Amino acid sequence: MIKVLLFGAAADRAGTRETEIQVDDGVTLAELWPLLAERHPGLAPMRHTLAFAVNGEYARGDAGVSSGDEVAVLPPVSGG
Amino acid sequence: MIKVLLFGAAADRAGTRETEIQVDDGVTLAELWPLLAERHPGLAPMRHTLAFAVNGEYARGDAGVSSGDEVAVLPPVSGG
Amino acid sequence: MFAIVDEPLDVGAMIGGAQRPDCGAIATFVGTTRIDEAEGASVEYLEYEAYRPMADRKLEEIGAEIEERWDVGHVCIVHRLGRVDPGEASVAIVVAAPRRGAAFEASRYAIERIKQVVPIWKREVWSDGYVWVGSQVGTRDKASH
Amino acid sequence: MFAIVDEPLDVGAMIGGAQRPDCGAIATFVGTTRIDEAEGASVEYLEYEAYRPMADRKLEEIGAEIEERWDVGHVCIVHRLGRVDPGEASVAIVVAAPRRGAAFEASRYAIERIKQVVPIWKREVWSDGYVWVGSQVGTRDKASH
Repeated sequence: MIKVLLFGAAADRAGTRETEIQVDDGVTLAELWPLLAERHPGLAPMRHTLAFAVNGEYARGDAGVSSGDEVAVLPPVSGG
Repeated sequence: MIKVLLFGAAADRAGTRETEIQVDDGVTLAELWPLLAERHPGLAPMRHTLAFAVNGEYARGDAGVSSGDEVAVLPPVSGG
Repeated sequence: MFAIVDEPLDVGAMIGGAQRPDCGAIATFVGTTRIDEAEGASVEYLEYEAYRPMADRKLEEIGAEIEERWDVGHVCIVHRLGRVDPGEASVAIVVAAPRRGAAFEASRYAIERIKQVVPIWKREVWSDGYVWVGSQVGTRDKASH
Repeated sequence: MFAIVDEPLDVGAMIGGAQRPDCGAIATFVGTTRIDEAEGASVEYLEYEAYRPMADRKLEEIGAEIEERWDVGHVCIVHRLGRVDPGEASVAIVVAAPRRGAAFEASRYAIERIKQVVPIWKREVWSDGYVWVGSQVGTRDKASH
């Protein structure tokens, strides 16, 4: 089970700030995305704007994730 | 009579912060300088580093000064 | 020296903490809520959220980057979360350095990096709806532009 | 907004006075006394003097130059005179602007201009004598370099 955190506009479009997804070990972020977008269709149009973090560090689509990992869905940051 | 104010290193070298010089009306700053340097020889070696103000505004050597004017002898500024 | 907080920022205290006898310059940047106006509506406040503790760690990384690049004596960055009203400070950056060039450059670098890499998001709450800055997602008509 | 004072500077209050709902950025520069060291001696304090009211007027002119060149909402410059101990502030510049680029550039411009045109002078008082900065006049052996 992977914990997925959503922030800002992504949480807004998904309608939730946190969800869990059951995956096979070794799945990549790119493979995780369709599962998430299917569950939260409002996210789908944001795809090209989003970044991801795995366990608190930026990660690319080819990064692998395993059960117990924390994935964060990060819209363009706008601090300051 | 012209009031001459001296600041910083110039006051230090002259040994005074203020003096008065009797001049003919229409004398220039450049003409005033030898009178001042003669009276305060410690100033003489500073000549090329000094700027001058007449009545509170920077002035060049060809600026005329008249009785009642205030001339300030300004070493390189070092505020901040 | 690097913090994410829920309370108003005390910039004076941050500057006081940066005053050191081995430094001659302190450059400070404070980001404040500006009332933007458009088509009869205006921003009423900003609301910030963060992904913690990643955001805390990214602030520390920016501090480390600055210490690598410039000769600085002290770097302090504090970002506020939650509602920040007009004129109030959302972020304060204080850099003390022996010389002013480094202080200016480092403080500027810090705010640019914060806007690039720190997982913090702001929502503009307008009189006619809200919009997530950078995503153009929200409830204002203009948000879909 | 432009002042030359004999007391310690309250930079926090200056920043508080710059927080405005039409500005999103406040850039601040504070110059502090740095302990310089050389050949076994060190700076104990700085002492500033000014040609007033010319110095006051020059500060105001710098403010006017800034308002001509940049879109700023608030400019405040305060310079202290007399003895300024290590770590203490001799000058504080606070610029608020709608956008941060203008605030950064204007605050930097202000300190550079102060160092060019404002008739203020500082004397470094070392453990072994003093030197007028910029003139190399003083009682230290090194002053005649």
